[in-house]
Amino acid sequence: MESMIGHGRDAISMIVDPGSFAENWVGAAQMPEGYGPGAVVGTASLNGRPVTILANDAQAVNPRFPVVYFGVIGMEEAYKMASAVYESILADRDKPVGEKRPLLLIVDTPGNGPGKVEEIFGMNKATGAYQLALAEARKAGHAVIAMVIGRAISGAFLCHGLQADHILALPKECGTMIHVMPLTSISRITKMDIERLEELSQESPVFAAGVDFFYRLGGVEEIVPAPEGMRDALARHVELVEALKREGHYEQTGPWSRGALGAERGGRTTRPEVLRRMAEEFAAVSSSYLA
Amino acid sequence: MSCGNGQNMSFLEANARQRANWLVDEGSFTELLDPQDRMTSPHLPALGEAVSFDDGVVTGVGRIGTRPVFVISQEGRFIGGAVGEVHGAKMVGIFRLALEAYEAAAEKHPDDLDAYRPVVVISFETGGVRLHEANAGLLAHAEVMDLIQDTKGKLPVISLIGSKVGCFGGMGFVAAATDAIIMSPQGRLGLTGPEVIEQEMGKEEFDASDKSLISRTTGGKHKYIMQDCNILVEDKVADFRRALCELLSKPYEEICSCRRIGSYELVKEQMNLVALAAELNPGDAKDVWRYYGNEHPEQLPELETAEFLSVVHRRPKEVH
Amino acid sequence: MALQHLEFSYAGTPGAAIPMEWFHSGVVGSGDMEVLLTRREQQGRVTVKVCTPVRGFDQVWDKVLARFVQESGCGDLELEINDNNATPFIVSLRLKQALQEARGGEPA
Amino acid sequence: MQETQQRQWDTLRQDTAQRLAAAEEITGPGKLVRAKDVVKLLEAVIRPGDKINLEGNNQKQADFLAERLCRVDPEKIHGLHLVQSAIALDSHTKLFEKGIAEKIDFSYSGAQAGKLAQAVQEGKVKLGDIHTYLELFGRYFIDLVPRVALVAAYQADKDGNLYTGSNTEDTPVIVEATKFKQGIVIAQVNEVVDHLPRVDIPGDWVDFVVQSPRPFYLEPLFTRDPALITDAQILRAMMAIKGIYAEYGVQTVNHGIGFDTAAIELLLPTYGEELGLKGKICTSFALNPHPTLIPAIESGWVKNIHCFGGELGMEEYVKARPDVFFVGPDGSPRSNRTYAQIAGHYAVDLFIGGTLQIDEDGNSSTATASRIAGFGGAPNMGCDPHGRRHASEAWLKCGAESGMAAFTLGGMPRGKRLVVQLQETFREKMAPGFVERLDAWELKEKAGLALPPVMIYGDDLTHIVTEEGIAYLHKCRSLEERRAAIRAVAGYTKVGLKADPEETRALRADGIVKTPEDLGIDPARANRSLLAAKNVRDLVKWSGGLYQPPGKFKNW
Repeated sequence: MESMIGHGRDAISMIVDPGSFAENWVGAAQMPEGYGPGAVVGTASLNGRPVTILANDAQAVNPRFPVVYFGVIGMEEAYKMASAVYESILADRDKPVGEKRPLLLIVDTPGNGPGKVEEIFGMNKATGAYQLALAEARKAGHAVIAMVIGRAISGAFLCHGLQADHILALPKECGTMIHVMPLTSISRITKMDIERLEELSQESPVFAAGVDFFYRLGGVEEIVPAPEGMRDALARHVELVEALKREGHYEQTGPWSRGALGAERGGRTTRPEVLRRMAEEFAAVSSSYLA
Repeated sequence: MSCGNGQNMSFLEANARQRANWLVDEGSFTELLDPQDRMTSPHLPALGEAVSFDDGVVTGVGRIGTRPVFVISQEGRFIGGAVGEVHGAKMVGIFRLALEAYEAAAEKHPDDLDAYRPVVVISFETGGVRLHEANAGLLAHAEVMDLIQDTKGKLPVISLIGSKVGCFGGMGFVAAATDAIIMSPQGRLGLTGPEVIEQEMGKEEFDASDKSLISRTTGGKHKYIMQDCNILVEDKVADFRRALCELLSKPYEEICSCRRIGSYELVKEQMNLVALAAELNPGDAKDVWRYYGNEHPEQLPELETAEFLSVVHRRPKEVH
Repeated sequence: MALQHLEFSYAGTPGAAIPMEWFHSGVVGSGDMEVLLTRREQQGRVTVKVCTPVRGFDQVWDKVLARFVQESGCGDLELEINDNNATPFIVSLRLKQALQEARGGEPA
Repeated sequence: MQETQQRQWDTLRQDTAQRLAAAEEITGPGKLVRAKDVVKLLEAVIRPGDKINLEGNNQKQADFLAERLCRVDPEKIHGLHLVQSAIALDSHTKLFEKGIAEKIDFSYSGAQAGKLAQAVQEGKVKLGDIHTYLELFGRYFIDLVPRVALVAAYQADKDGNLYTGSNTEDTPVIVEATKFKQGIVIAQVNEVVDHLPRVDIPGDWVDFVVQSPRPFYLEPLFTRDPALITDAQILRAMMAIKGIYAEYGVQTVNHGIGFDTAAIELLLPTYGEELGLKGKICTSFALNPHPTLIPAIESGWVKNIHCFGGELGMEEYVKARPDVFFVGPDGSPRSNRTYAQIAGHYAVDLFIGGTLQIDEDGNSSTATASRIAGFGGAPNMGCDPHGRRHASEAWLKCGAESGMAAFTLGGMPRGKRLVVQLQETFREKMAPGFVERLDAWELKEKAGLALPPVMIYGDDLTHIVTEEGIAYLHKCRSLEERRAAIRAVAGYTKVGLKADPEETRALRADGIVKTPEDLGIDPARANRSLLAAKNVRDLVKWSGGLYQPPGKFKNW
């Protein structure tokens, strides 16, 4: 199966209604040309409905920030994406839940800008700002769906993907990569041989690299078998999420829902126990704190 | 379960449990999921890594005055304070309890909410995701960010950064997303760790063994100049506590004005800063300090905290 | 490769129980350990559970713990240790400090 | 008679003249050489098989010249025999990989220890001998005379006079040995100036000077961050101060570079003061300018320090304390490794330092099976100098206590140097500090050495300090008793587990073994609050801002 890595723009065309993508336009605002070139934002329609597109362009190089290329999300990119999210919220602020435009995240990014200037000015703020914007949109009633088409690596996936209501991914046969660190690096650092780690990852998906393990952890809602299926899958999940939100079931969407999904699929099984016991222990002493 | 009160102790040298106990009113701290719960990581044993009864984070509730203070205190000595499944779930648990406590307080004290409004205090000491249970750590980070958004308009979340490991990786943006940040000059805050920057840019551009460079790039004084740290204090438990208490004595809205991100307005302010970054293209943080009116930037690291605070010129804030 | 669990048991001193039900001390840093002390009515016996990544030092643990139990005069106690490559010196030191604190003395 | 008349007595000089003539075609008249001409210069003045000295030790390095020597054509220059203090840089091992050099006689290897061991095993390097600094310097004048020396200095003038300042170190001995045996001396300098602060090496001993594109490399080897000192190190330091320094009234000292001895330095103004020892111990040192010594100097403990080398960041501080340090008429510090080694060998009463492994007989080594680390200067201090004839209180007391002297000297009184090892029974990852057989034996086999590389021999060692106690080995009356004393402080190592509690009790009764309890030391007091400085910034404060730590240690 053909890899979609580096083809963020092609993915947009495969997903939205033909010819409907207006790059840089979101609501009433237009993003400046050439700003944050590694991030592609704009408005398109999906089955006739306006959607906001947030994607990575791995072909672009940011001339102002030399560590930002090959899909890296730099400061400009992250703030550009955050702006597109806020513009989407603004544009639909008076619309009821279910009619607010969905946000589609097309994910193919290897990381956040790992440079000196980035640290001096605070890359942590940029990625944080985008995540807060997405969370705000989600809680305002927008359906936010991520589609992993290539690389979704560590902090960059947190930035662009893990704040979505639902996360979909192409299968590993498409070259899709979801991980914090490849198993070879884990092997080097933990000094365990790779065979043993592979064996262990079958028992527990918590450290292994790959789409399937994230699926088992509830980190990926659904694996879309082939790129041709992306459009329909996204449309279907927009509907699912909107239905949940219309009924007020926000806890069945977003990062929180992935906890329950993971427990169900045998992923993070200790997490619910931790939460239960903490609540229980607090209940026993709460009267002395909640005056 | 630490005896005594170490207000005079160095915050940098205090362990997570001491910090948790000493930041709140004396004797008011109750640890939730304490060592006796023996809630160790289920994943580390198979990898031959040592486990800890608290999984590297002390969580609990205390009081400052009449307000319940929900505390998360990370322990850098245990696997660098990195976030795994249990550690992450404990952070999430604290936020959930604080949000519930807010609902209770809002119902009980609608007219005097600020006096009873819960607060979440995070004493960071972490490099972010724990490699040995990386996927679980990653998902927990996303949950914490989601919960921070839930606190907006309800209760303040305050970051304290002054421990050895600093606050890096995913926790770097978690800290950025909180309402206010208190640091000591010894505190370190960033996203990408120095070694990775060196690997990416080369030793000539960024020498990860140059601690002074790391301090200038990620340290408390730099973050204070940039307005990325709101309050800079001496490396003393008492000083962190005093700053925290003073901050909490202010109306909630005023605390929220410390934020650097979290609204479109603030994002626009940050975009102006990024434009400046592109324009200045600084080789060193000192270039930025000079830009903001510090005539002798090379002297700033040498100054004691009080003197630094009296002479330093900070980035002017645009959004108030 | 996986973590090791060791268990030991010593005669201990009857009637030398710590005043509180349990006490915790230490941080599992590299080269360090934590210990959870729990009061247990067991005819003075001191039982110890050690969880450690280090192999091949069972005899050393036994000697260090036996000496601690004998010299400290503790009893009716369960010790649970999470170890991360602590040297025998550090183990002895941390156990002494923990017991001293648990008995209500000043922290060492 | 006929033969003698025909014999030429200045072949070396003539050979040198030929080489210099060849060089002049490249460099033109005068001693100054452009950096870009250095490779050609080296090709002109060096011949295959020459003995070459590339200056460098555990501190300064003639790194630019070393790197240029790697670029000569191996067709023209090969089979060199390196005779030099250190093999410490990548460029040093590269000379062997390229076939430019084939043999090495040296003293210290540091970061290249692993690569060197590998190269020896692969047959790429012919290993001559591994020396202590002093014996190697001695051989420069006997059978390892350098033909060409490549040295480093801060400044030169156009006449070739050199200013080596606080990092004079090995330069005088190298230049003297080379130049006075008709050799050629080339210096890399950080800058060429009209007037030097002072002349450390006279210009007519120097043939060429090149301004290096970057300052010579300087390793801050003697800087220890007090923030990293542990409670266990503090305990051993307390034991050493009370059980050895105070016990013998040790005034003159050389010590190692580890955290244990840094802890001793930082305990003098606190714990030492408390014991009333100021003026009674530690007044004079053969020692590098250790930043952790600043609080003791500032509190008036120290009268005199002579330095082997300089320490990065300590220049201004040393300069401002000429009563304590050796400072030139120009006001800037000087060091001299040869003289400091002589001082350390003959003029100090105590050597104290750490090691990797000690065997059951008290022999110690820092060698591991896969690293040829060399000796540096430590064995010159870590031994009993048999040529010493002057007396001091500590030296006499230690000699008088000697349990074996009766077997070797009859009734003749003699003093003894205190040679002390500070040893953790287990290091990180449970590596034992006491072993039945030193790894040095395995290295001997692997690297084909004549002897296992022992840093300090058991018969020189007088004391071992571990967390368990101090063994006063010199008091022992037999080898078997020495072994028992070593076992008694070896803790839970395999060696220590052989200790017989009865025997240990007897040794304690005889004062041959003392536990912290015997010494009146409460281990619970051993914590960081006793340190006079807790971090590098505190050291800067103690120095009144004169100490300027390098970025590697300056975390603000």
